[in-house]
Amino acid sequence: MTDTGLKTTASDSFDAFGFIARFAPLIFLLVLMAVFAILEPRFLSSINLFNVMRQVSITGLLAIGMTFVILTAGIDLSIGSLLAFAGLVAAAVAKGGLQDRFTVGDDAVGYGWQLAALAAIAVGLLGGYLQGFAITRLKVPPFVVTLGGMSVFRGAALLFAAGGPISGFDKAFTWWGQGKIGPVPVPVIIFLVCAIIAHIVLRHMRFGRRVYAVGGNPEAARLSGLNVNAITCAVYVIMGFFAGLGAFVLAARLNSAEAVAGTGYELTVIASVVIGGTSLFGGVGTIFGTVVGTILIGVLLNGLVLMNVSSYVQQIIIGVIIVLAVAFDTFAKSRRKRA
Amino acid sequence: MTDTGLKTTASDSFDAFGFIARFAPLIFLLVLMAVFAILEPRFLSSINLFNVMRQVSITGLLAIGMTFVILTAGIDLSIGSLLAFAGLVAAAVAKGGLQDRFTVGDDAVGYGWQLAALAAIAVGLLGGYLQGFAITRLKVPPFVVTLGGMSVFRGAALLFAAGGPISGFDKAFTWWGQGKIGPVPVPVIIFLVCAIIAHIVLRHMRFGRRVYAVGGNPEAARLSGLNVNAITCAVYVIMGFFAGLGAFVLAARLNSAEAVAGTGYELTVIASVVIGGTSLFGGVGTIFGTVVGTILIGVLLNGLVLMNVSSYVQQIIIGVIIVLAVAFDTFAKSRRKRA
Amino acid sequence: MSGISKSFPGVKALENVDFAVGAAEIHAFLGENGAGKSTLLKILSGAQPPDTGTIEFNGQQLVLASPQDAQRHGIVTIYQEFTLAPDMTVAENVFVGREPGSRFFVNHARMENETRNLCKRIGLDRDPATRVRDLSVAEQQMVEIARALSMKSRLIVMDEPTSALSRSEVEKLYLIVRALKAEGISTIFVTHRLEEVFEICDRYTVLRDGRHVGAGRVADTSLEGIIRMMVGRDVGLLAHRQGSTATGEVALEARSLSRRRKATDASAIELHDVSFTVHKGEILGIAGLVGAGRTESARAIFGADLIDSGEVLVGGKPVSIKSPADAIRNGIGLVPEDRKQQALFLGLAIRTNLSMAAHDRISSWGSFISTSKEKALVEDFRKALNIRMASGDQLVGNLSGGNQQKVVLARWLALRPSVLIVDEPTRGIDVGAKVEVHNLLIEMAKSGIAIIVISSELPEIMALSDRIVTMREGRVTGEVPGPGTSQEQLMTLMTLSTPKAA
Amino acid sequence: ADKILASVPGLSFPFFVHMMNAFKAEIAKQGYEAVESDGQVSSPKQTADVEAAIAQGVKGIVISPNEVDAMAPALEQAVEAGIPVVTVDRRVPSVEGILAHIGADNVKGGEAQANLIVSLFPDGATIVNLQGQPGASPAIDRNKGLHNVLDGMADKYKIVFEQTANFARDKGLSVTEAALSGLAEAPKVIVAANDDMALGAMEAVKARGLSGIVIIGFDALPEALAQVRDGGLTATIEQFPGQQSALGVQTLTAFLKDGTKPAEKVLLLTPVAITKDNLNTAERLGEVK
Ligand SMILES: Nc1ncnc2c1ncn2[C@@H]1O[C@H](COP(=O)(O)OP(=O)(O)OP(=O)(O)O)[C@@H](O)[C@H]1O
Ligand SMILES: Nc1ncnc2c1ncn2[C@@H]1O[C@H](COP(=O)(O)OP(=O)(O)OP(=O)(O)O)[C@@H](O)[C@H]1O
Ligand SMILES: [Mg+2]
Ligand SMILES: [Mg+2]
Repeated sequence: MTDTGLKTTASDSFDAFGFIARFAPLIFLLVLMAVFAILEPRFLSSINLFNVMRQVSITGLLAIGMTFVILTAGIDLSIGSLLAFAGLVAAAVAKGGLQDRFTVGDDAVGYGWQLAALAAIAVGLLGGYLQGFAITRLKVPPFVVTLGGMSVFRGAALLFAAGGPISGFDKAFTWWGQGKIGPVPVPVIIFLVCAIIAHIVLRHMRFGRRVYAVGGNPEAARLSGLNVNAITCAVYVIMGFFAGLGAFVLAARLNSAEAVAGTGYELTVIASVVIGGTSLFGGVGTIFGTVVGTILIGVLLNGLVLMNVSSYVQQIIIGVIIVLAVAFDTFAKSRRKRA
Repeated sequence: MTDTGLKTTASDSFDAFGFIARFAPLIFLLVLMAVFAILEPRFLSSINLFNVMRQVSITGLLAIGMTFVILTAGIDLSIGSLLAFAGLVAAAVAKGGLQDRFTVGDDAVGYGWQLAALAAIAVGLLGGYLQGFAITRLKVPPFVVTLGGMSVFRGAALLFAAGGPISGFDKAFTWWGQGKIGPVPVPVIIFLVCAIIAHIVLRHMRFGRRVYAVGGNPEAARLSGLNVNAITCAVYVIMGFFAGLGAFVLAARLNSAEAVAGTGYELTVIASVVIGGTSLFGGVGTIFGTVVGTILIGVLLNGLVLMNVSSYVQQIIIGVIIVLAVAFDTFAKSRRKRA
Repeated sequence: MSGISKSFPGVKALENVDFAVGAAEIHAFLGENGAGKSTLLKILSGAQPPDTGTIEFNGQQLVLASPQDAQRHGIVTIYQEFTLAPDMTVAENVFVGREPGSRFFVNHARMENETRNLCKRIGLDRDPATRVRDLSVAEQQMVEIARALSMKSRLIVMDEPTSALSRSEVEKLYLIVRALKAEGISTIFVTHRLEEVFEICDRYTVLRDGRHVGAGRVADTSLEGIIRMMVGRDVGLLAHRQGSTATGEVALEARSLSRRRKATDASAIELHDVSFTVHKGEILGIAGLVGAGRTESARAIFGADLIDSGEVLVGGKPVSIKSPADAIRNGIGLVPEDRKQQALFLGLAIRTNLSMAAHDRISSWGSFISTSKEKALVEDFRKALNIRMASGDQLVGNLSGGNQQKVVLARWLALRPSVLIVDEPTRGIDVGAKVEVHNLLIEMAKSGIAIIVISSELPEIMALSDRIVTMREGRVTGEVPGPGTSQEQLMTLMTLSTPKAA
Repeated sequence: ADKILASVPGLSFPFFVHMMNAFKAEIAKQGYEAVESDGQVSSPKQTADVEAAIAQGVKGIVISPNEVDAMAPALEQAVEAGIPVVTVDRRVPSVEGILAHIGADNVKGGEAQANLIVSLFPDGATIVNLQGQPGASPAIDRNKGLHNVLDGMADKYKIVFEQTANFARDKGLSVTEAALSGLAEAPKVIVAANDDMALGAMEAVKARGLSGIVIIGFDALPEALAQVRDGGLTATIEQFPGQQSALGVQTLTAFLKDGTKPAEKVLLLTPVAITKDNLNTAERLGEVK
């Protein structure tokens, strides 16, 4: 926990190193944004900034769940597949089955967005629970379980929809992905509200403190009377919840669900969380950092596209910047190491 | 001091649990093969078994390198991309440039397979070294560095060949992927020879000892006078070597190199290594296990295709079996744990 | 507790053990390394289930399925292995799982306040918001104690609470334990420093090879009697040197080692002009309270931590040491204070552990390890150090603490160093093994090696050393000859704040 | 029944799912048993499947190769083993003994997209080009076709923005969003290398409330056809995958049954741009409700 950083700052004079260490990802993000703003003034237009926020909102939701997982020193590679599966189920519910898969517009029959959202989240929770179960009961490392899950859920998604997409929802459904409240896109609001709740849970609630304890030293947590298995399992269920919610929002945004959705999300999301300062070894990290990390990746993708950089070169730049961002964070933290 | 516990291993009768624990992956593989053989007798035909071996030889080469990496508690996600990049460079060397990319057959001008192989390996070594450097000097976790590398090398591969494939090599080149010595395909021989050498290095050479030590307890290794950074870096260089060698063999086998080659290999390869009993936490594992794990995944893919299982269902089965294989290994080891 | 048995695969850790603790008593629980003490206490605290046997507490039969169960009944445990989360704060560690606050929410301010009060009580002078990672081993031990005290208890189980503490902290702990006793709370106290038994305990129980071998009132027994019960034969408490083997030849000299506190590394211990010399065949003791900078000095000489200024001379010649590998090349070895974290590869074989620093000696054709040479090496040391093990292929993690320590010592002896620094060489080691380690150090000195012993146990330092250097807060505060100096004299020097010439 | 291997590059793409279904239907109709192979967008995987099929003793192979050069050695092996091979959609010119090829060249498809743009905007247009997955052969070919035509008239037809959207709908959406905010003026045309990206782009255009932008997809998936009908998309490219597949199987089984060799070794269907006007020529219109 970075509470330490606070106290030192409080006393003494201003602790520059502590400050930089604490906000390293944010500083990195601001520098990056400044660079983009100079190279391409349109980058800072409000419409583009809202674009960025809307684009990151789905991976952002996943990253919130992933923060819980990584805080316990776990990892979840299955999220992209689970998202695809949950999205297809939600779409099928919204369309009232798999028959009228391509009806367009409001004339679609079905069960409404409420049931669709519930279905997506239910699939997510169930998928998360199954994986949590395998991790805690079969004692298989999370990397392996979720690697298996990645394959299983993708297969399930393809099987469920026979490989094809399902699209064309009613306005009430798509509002969740395409609508706005005032100038702010709905997915952005969902993302930020979830982030605030997750922040409160991790910072101020018993459950959150226990997540840190389990990640910090699982044996100690057990001997302190924590139910380590239950907490570990819960964390994957939470991840599943966000995969389901993300699936619903994505389907609403694209007005369609397909079996290949979310391919490769796991790495983007893990990168977001780690760039935000969460340690892959567990026990260290914040939701604030994750939000910053998510936006950083979004800014990177958007800025490079906006500048119409060749997509080959983009990949090289993105790879380098991910490493540099984490290196900067590590360096800043090592500077104040034992403070 | 109670010497209890000790005596049991040394003397006594046959230790069934110890045996099962030691050979759990092999036992799992044999059971799987027996099941396939019953369901589809053609599975055991020598031509099919050689097929399986040839098919796994390239991921097998990568898995050997990955074993070194994982033994130090590291991970390498970049191998697929690095393989693609190295393969294209080798292909360009073999063709004498990027002009005659699609000339077919022996009339191609170029520098011969020797230089091509060297080029592939040189690219692999360099890529591995750069990543090892970032891990040891910038102190960025291997997961992040190689995630960055994954993006960088893929971008480099695309940029190098402007996105397109390079194909059509001379017979001497393709022999390395398509040829046979007696009934045994050349890639299989390369794979097995490399496995034997790697086994000797890990088991009987100082360097191997040190790899285990670094993975087992890096702080103790440092205080025992080992150069932990050098060993860690070396491990990524070795991984790079195998990525380069694998790239060369793959290009020879497909008679072409493309920028999208190796996509997703990292997960298959890591799964092979882990199924073989190597611990993701470092310090525990063998090349023998890795070979078994690699073959297990190959058998799974081959057997399911042979039985004409729907590809969607295949993905589900593969995911489940990966988890079960590791669960079996974990269970077997927990049974004898400290005996 | 009666009729308790517990087996691990291949080990029978406890066999039909009976164990009883009265109300308001301080009970010493004794036995050699691996006798089964921790195992029994883990059963009592609900961390492990027994195979057979029953637990009765205040006349009530208990079935403990988890640590929570035990805590509910007022049984509170300080485990032997640290159970702290390094990246959480002191306050969070103290209250983990029992955070004050409402049903769902944690009240951070209250938690820190309560922690501050507890820390004051046990003499831990640290902000409750400090990360545990930044504490020394001793301070971490005190956090464990604070956590135990924060729980409502009727019985406190302390598994080797003093092994990482020096005298003054131990005294504070005594006060607390006595105060608890006055409130009617019993304590089970495990220690390998047997003098502590006579200082504080009322009754004792001794375990040997997982079997109950004796119990009674401390007042009715003697040190020799207890040792005989534990070991099954007579052993002295400490080895005594038969005269010095020191030569006049300087083996190693540390000159003005200094390390400044940096803004970026505020809690690191400072060193101020630390200088001392050690001669061939000599045993130099370094004494000091927790945080005196002894470990820091040793690590600096060994190249494990970098210093700002100062130099190290080996055999009179200045050498540049930037890493442990450099130190080894110059003939310096270090047995670190934390066996498990800093020295052992618990998942590897004894053979591999032992030869780790001496690959040159067991190689053939350059870089191949010769298994036969390695086995011979292990066999030599097994005999020389009397290491009790079944074979060199056994995992080192399965050895008892004392034998693990001998393997670490063997690792350094295999290198044939000219200077060996041993930091807390007998921490957590039982009496029998302790004497063996002492004799070993004496033998090494006899063979001409210069030895620096760092220990928080004054009797140990006094019994072994030719000369003793005392330190406090990163400064050398004095130097006295080993034989003939009293414990009081040493304590005075260790608590001096300004250096005084000896 | 005798077995025939039916192999496609990847069953996670609806286009190839349709192709596979057509293969299987026709194979069953001809009285054979289909062995299904999903290349999973990986040449080594598809190679392995072909090898497994040879070991298994299939009588014939009908395949759409993941990558034409990389699949050549495997098909060579099949030919050497005396197994007739018919390629569909993507041709492998380097293997001599292939019985027949039936396809609608992706390069031609790209050209069809470009020609449509030229005919819709004779006076020139600004174009946003969404490319497929970098390095994948259909992405390369379709892009090449587009440029073949447009590069010759670069003064009139300006590609103002060109980025990959990885064949994925969410990428199509986000890249188009970025393009629209990055460009000073909305483009006249958005052309995408598959329908998924086009549909994503369509959502982005809708969200910006822009109208009159011509969006052209590729593949003629039912979903895209529905959008062409309803005006969301302007056009998509029909390559008649079902027809190709059925023809491929027929050619193969005719040979298997009595040794009939196809009249032409290479049969190319011309890709057609489907707009509202010729919607009824689309193969999968029946699947659209
Ligand atoms: N989890 C375990 N699995 C297998 N064996 C174990 C386990 N825990 C303890 N043992 C074995 O049980 C025996 C008793 O160990 P225990 O830790 O109780 O000893 P101890 O008396 O506390 O020793 P020490 O003084 O060194 O702390 C030892 O032989 C030990 O190796
Ligand atoms: N750079 C460092 N990295 C990790 N741990 C350190 C470092 N410096 C000191 N320590 C740890 O901090 C503690 C205090 O070290 P120091 O050398 O001051 O104490 P000491 O005099 O040896 O006292 P004691 O060993 O009794 O704690 C030791 O446990 C040491 O291991
Ligand atoms: Mg113990
Ligand atoms: Mg110390």
